[in-house]
Amino acid sequence: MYNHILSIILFTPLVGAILLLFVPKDNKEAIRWIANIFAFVGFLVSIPLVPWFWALVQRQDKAPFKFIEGAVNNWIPSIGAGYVLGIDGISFLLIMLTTLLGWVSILSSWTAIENRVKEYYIWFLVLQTGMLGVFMALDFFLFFVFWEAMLVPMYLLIGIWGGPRKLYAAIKFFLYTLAGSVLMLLGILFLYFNHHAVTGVYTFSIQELYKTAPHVPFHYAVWLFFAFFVGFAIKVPMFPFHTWLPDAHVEAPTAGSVILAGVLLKMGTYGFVRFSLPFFPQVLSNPATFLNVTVRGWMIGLSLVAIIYGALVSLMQKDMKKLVAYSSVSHLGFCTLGIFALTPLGLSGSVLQQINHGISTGALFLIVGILYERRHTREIAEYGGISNVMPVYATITMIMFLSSMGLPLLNGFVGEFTILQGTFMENWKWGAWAVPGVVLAAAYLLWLYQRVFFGTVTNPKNEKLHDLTPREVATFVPLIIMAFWIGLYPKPFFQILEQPVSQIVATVRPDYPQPKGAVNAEQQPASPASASATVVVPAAVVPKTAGGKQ
Amino acid sequence: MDAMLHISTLHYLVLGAALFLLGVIGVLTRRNVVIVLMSIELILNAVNLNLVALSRYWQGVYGPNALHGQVFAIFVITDAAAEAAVGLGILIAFFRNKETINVDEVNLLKW
Amino acid sequence: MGLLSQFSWTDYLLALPIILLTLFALGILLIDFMLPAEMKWANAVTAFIGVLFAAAGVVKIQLWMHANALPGSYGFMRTLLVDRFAIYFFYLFLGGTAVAILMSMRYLEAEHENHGEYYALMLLSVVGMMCMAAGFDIVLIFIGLELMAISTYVLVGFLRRDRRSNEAALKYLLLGAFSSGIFAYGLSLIYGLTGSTNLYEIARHLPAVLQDERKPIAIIALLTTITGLLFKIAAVPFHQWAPDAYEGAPTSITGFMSVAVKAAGWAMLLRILIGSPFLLSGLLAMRSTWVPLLVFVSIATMTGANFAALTQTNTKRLLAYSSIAHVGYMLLGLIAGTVTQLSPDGIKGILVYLLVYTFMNLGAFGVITSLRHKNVIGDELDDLNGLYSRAPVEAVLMLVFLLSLAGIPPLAGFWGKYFIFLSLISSGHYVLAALGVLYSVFGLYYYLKMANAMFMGKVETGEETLPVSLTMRAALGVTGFATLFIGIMPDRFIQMVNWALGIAQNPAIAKLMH
Amino acid sequence: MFLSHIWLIPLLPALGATLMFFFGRRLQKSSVSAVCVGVVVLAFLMACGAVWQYTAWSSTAEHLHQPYQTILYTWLGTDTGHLTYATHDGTPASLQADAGFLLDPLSSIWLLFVTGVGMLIHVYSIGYMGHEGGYYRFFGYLNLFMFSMLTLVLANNYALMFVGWEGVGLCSYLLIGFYFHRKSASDAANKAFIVNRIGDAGFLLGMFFIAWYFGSLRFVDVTAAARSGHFAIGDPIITAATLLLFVGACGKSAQLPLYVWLPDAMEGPTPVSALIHAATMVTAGVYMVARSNALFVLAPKSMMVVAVVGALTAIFAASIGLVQNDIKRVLAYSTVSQLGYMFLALGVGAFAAGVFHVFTHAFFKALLFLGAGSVIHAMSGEQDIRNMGDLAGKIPTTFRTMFVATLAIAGIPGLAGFFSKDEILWQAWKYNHYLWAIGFVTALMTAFYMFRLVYLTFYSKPRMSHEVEHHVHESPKSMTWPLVVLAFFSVTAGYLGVSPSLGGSNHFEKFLEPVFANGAETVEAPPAGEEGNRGIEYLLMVLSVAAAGAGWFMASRAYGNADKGFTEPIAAAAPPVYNTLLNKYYVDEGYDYVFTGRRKLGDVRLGTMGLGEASSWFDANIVDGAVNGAGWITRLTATLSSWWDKWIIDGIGVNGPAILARMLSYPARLFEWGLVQWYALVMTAGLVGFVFYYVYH
Repeated sequence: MYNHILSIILFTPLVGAILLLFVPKDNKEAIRWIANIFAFVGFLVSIPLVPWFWALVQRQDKAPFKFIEGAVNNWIPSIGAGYVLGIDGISFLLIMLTTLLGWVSILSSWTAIENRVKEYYIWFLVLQTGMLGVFMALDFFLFFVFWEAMLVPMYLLIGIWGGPRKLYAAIKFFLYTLAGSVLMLLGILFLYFNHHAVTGVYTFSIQELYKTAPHVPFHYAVWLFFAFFVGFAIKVPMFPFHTWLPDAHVEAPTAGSVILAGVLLKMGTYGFVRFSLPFFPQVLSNPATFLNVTVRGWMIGLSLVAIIYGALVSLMQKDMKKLVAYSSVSHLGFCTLGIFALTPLGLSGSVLQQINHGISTGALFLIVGILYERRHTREIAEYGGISNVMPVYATITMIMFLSSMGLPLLNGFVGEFTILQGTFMENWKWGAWAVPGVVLAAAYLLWLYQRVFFGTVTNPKNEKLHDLTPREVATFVPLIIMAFWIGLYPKPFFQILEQPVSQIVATVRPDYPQPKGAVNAEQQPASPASASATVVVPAAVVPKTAGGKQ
Repeated sequence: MDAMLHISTLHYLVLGAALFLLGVIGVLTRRNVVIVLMSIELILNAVNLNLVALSRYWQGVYGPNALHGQVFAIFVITDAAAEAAVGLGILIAFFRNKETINVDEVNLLKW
Repeated sequence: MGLLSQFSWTDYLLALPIILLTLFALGILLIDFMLPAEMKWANAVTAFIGVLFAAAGVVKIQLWMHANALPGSYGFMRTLLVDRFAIYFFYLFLGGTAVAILMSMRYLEAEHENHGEYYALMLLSVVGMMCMAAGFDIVLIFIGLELMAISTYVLVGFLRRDRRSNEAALKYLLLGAFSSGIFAYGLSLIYGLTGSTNLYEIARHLPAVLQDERKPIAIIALLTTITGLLFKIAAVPFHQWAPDAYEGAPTSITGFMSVAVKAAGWAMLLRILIGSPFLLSGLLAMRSTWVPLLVFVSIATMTGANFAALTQTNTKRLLAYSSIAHVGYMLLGLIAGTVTQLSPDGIKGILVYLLVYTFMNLGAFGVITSLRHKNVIGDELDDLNGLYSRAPVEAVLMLVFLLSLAGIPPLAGFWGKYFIFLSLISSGHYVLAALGVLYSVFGLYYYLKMANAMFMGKVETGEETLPVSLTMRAALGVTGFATLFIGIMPDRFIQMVNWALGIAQNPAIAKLMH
Repeated sequence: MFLSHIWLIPLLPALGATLMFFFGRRLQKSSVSAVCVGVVVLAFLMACGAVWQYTAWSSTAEHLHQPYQTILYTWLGTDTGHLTYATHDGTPASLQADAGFLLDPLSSIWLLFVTGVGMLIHVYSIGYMGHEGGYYRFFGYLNLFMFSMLTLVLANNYALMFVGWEGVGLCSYLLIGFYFHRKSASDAANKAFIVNRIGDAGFLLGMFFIAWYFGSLRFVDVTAAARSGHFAIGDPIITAATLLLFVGACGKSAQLPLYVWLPDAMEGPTPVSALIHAATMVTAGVYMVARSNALFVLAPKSMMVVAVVGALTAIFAASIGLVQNDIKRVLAYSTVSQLGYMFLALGVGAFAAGVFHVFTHAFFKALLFLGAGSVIHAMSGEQDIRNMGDLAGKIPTTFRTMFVATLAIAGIPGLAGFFSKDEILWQAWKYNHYLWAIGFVTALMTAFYMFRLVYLTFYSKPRMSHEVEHHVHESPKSMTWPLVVLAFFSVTAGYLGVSPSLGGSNHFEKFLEPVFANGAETVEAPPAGEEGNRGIEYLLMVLSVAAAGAGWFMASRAYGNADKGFTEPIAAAAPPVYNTLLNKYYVDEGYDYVFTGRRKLGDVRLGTMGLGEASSWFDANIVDGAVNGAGWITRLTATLSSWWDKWIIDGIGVNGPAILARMLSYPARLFEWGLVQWYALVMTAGLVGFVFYYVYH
């Protein structure tokens, strides 16, 4: 059980989907119960991972990836692709988020979905497996297969159960993401060949590619970085590629947009952290400029634009879901800012902010879904004075708004504070530009809260809205608990992220001041070379990085 | 008498090419399907001419039984015959349905 | 008299599959007279058994070659070379034909054209294909091409009462004959220049020809030959017959044509351009001339086919354009490698692509064939509307085929593209790779159009489930399982292609040129 | 015992708040008030105990003048120090924000008056909010406020202070928006929170500068590092940090650029205005500046900015206060003005004087607000002083206590206001004469508008309608009792810090000595010269008393017996001046046009909303357009190709009009090819094209 836990977590939802195939189509109740049971079992199965992983963290276990499963090329030996699973601190947190949100969203779509219930839950559970696969895959090919396979169920979820313009949104989502991932395929092939050219072995194993990717000459590496960047930036979504998000969100069913915002967007940032940073340190730290701005400068620039631009646009949205969608663009702008600040603070803050965004935006979409289920409209103008009619709903929404806004003692603040501090330490101008995002977040959320909840009930249709049912409250309870836990006591999360983050920073910026009591200090003095001995070629080989502040 | 021009392989090839071009133009411009089929036959005959002329030429190089070209020519002839037969058969079927053998009537299936 | 002595026992062995198929074809023609109307399906069964026998013959050849550890062996005075490459294609043809036969049994009853000649012609066209694949002499290749082409013309025009079928046949015949005429002219010039019809001899003499003043003739010869080749696989400047032929022909024949005939076309193209992977010959010496040509053709094919497919409303015509687009991607495989040196991964890509393409396309056309019942012709896009509620299994299978055609990873279609792009990247054609990759995203748009119709379209006609015959179910089962299985566990099939091309088992780059 | 459990003090109100959150709906009013008020009283007692033990603890030898710290757990960052960053000189430091509490003279003063005034206001609101709806919600928010304020005051590092900082902002948002069915209330709440947030953004940046420059966020470390002498005076980084901190302070304590939210905050219930917008929250800015005095001392430029902004705010707010008619708006502007005084004191380096003024101001301003509350209560909701008058006899206790508070705030000698304000004016004089002049004029204005309020409300002719006049009644015991206590403190609080020139021994300053240990000497004039200009000090004192008297006299003459249609003296003298002052210099409208963009300039919308509209248009048409553009181009070419086929080939060839065909006979015939020839033509064209290509090559 211990060393096959990952496969079990990965395939539980799939087993559920296959089981659902045999349930007769018209027996809706049975289908709903089986789907919910499997979603919950999927979450339960991931629970034992927590104590085991925590034990490893306490023992300060050195292995970069834990719970590794499967040999290097046991899947397709002739091209060197293998079924290898493994997690580290970052993917562990994201997996827990995925299973949690998966269960919450399936629970929340109990009453939302009436037609073709069976296919809905089948595609949803297939989507769940696809997402878990992306976070667990340690083989680049396996990663790519899960990355693309996950598009199909999402496309169908939006396309069949979506809103009025569902076809347009579904096709746009599919084409957009596919275009990005296809470019990524070329990048993968290039690395695959580069690895063969250097070591004479064909393999897709990520740990092997970590060794040879950083030595790709700069003028090739820039194009490679760009190919990966497009793939991940579309997923995040970063500034110029974000236009699919509002359409996909507005048209997707509630549970669909909870999962879309909660987990799918995190794959882009996960991709940056797992692939772009460790593979191309020579690009990120290279002072060469394009339009006299370094590559890293561009990344930071795009994230800052995303923060401010996303917040400004969401300020003026008329449709609630579009507003929350644009707010995700702004929040993920923070995450990418944290990633490209390339400091331990920025990185761990960014991963934590991804978890927070999953929780708070997931909750926001549930909130919008609840109103949509009752009134079948998302126009803000339609509502007013809801807190007179639905007080419990209003309080839960207030808590989630505050968490999303980044109020201290709630999870949003911890992430944003660490990111801002990390970015500020790198270059105070970046930090200064990011801070208005925090103010704008407060502006658009409070203005939304005022227009929907405060004031007297003007629209007669709003009078007889019934407050939250116990099931609906149940969907919020885990999210609120997580929000307060991360807000009040985030230390365990930082400790989990400690090892992966310091390893990534050691690869990308070897001359970054190593922490005094660093994780692997007791081996030898904390020289960067030793810190990353297991994973990366000694720093001496990596071209001297300019590092430091611009 | 030998002042008369000595006919070499090149002349045959030129004739073959001319026949070939005639056939192609015939296929492009004529509107009657039978005429088009005949132009295709023309092209195949051009090929035969080429083959026989070249076979004659190579006989001079490889000795008397280097008759690859002519064997090829025979096969091309049989093929042309088969094609003509099938072509006319299909044309008749087409004619039975549409009472015309005009090429530009063939417009049901479009872009 | 001396000639007879040159035939040896091995010639008969190598020709065994061809002989068996011809015998079965003639047998069907004879039996067809005695069969009463309701027993017509017997022809299909005999045809199917014929294919099985032929397959047994191929296995016998393979075992024999394995016994003597030969990569391949000549036959009929070095005109026929049955090497592993040819055997691979034999299996491909026979597999495609078997599934096509399964698909067409009930279809012909629905069309009331259930005559034996249908299956006889099919077997004969397979004989033609085998000659093209195994032919090492331009005459044999030409004859194989003509045999296949003529039997396919008749098959396309098989629905005598349907005007579209007639028109398609006529159009296909005229253009086919025209292109084989040009092709023959090219071959004659090649013979003229090199003095021999054997590909190896041609390859030996060609470099000398290219040096002196006969080069322009050689170029004309190359161009006219390549016209014939590109016509057969329907690359862009010569592709316009394909949509009409595919749309007009009976759907099962369209399936057969898009899979087996196209694979034969590719076999012939590879034979003539590079000879055998174990004995590189043919027009490889002129690779520096035909690569730029192919670059233009492949880009034109991808652009033309994808753009045209966007606005199609007829499913058969849309799948025709999609198969033309796939030809565009396959041509990239040929282009990969330096201007003078071939890339083994490229050829491997083409072969894998053909294998995977066979199952995907046959499956897709199978679903469209199954739509044909009572009054519905079944090839308009809105016939697919709401297929999900009428035949859920068919709809899901169709989705699998469409996504595989689009190249989504867990399905077989991805593998074809994977190796092609792998070869392009390894030989440095980054721009071409990027272009190819972006076009494949294009492709997804029109596949999704069909998927949308199936899953999200409303059903106008009555809410009755679609009757699907047993054989059709079997055909779809085979193709669906193959698409999924190759997609998820492709290793066995990649090794088969490695075996066919003689690439060493371990993926280190094999030295093809020996 | 109390000292080691100071973390309990903020926790108690938090407990009260959580209880209200979960069970408030089901508890009746009496148990709600018992829990919430009880918790605050307990917190006050613990606070007194803790301060008492601290004074004893800090006077012992080994802890002389040291702040007492207890750290519960590491909140942000891990103790294995992996979250490192490079400080300005490259030494690695790790993010270490722990949930720790610190008690020193400065925080103990704040602790005392926050819990003290808080307790009194809690008692007062039992009566005031008795008949209002959402009783448990009100007390829940009040307790949450007390928790945040106490965390802010007791925090031992900037991060935890920021937690209290934003928590207080949130509670003011919730309490201002308490009557959420009123749009003006929810607008004011939003405005308050967002303006505070702008200030918090400045605070955040200042904090990061400090973390980057000093490597730690703890007050103890930062002050020690600042005083260690490594940093030159006028160091640009420290100046930037202190200025940013001051921006935070402006946001929270409603100084000039960011003061707009305080007057609108009067939408909330009066006890809220008394507690949050008079006594406690608004002084948070002063506390923060006082707490980081070691940094400010190193940045004289920032000190000058603080002083100037304080002075300008003082006079600006006072001038608006002269003409306001809403009783709570007058007091609001007076608070802004008094805060200006406090920042003036801090700016000139007299930290102790500033803190002293905060201490005294808390009492009499809370008293004024509660008094105004009881006046409104008596006048059954009427807030406009123009329709009040002659209430002295009807509500005697409220009148007497408010009169004492007015004397105190005007700076009449003998009461608290006089001592603290005079100290500030004296220090301002030593720093810069112009600042003193501004302070002096403000003192005059303060006296005038306070006595205007008193005369218009309590003396002059009754101007309210008859049934309102009939209903006027004194507030119940639970409301008037806190007023009396506050009145007592308004008088006695002054004697704690009597300056030496008046014979007092200024215990207040001595008590704060350790906190501002080196802060005072460097800036203040050397004590030696004290006797020399003692004379000037007396002169200034006389002048300010005269100003207070003059203000009183002018007000009595103008409004002594104002009747229904009385005219404002300023309106009579200079109507345009009166209008600008009445409309608060049109600042709110200006902000709406320029910064928030709620109002359109013609049809162009500026400000953040304008930017929002522009970017959402840009997003929908340009960025999205580009994507759709790609889709659009493909559809265009596809339709083009089908159009080409329909018209060119079919149109002319087959079903074109017969006339056209015949007319263009020859060329048309060429075109009248069937599709077959068209395909054959394309093939040959392709072939010919290739030939040409090779011929060309």
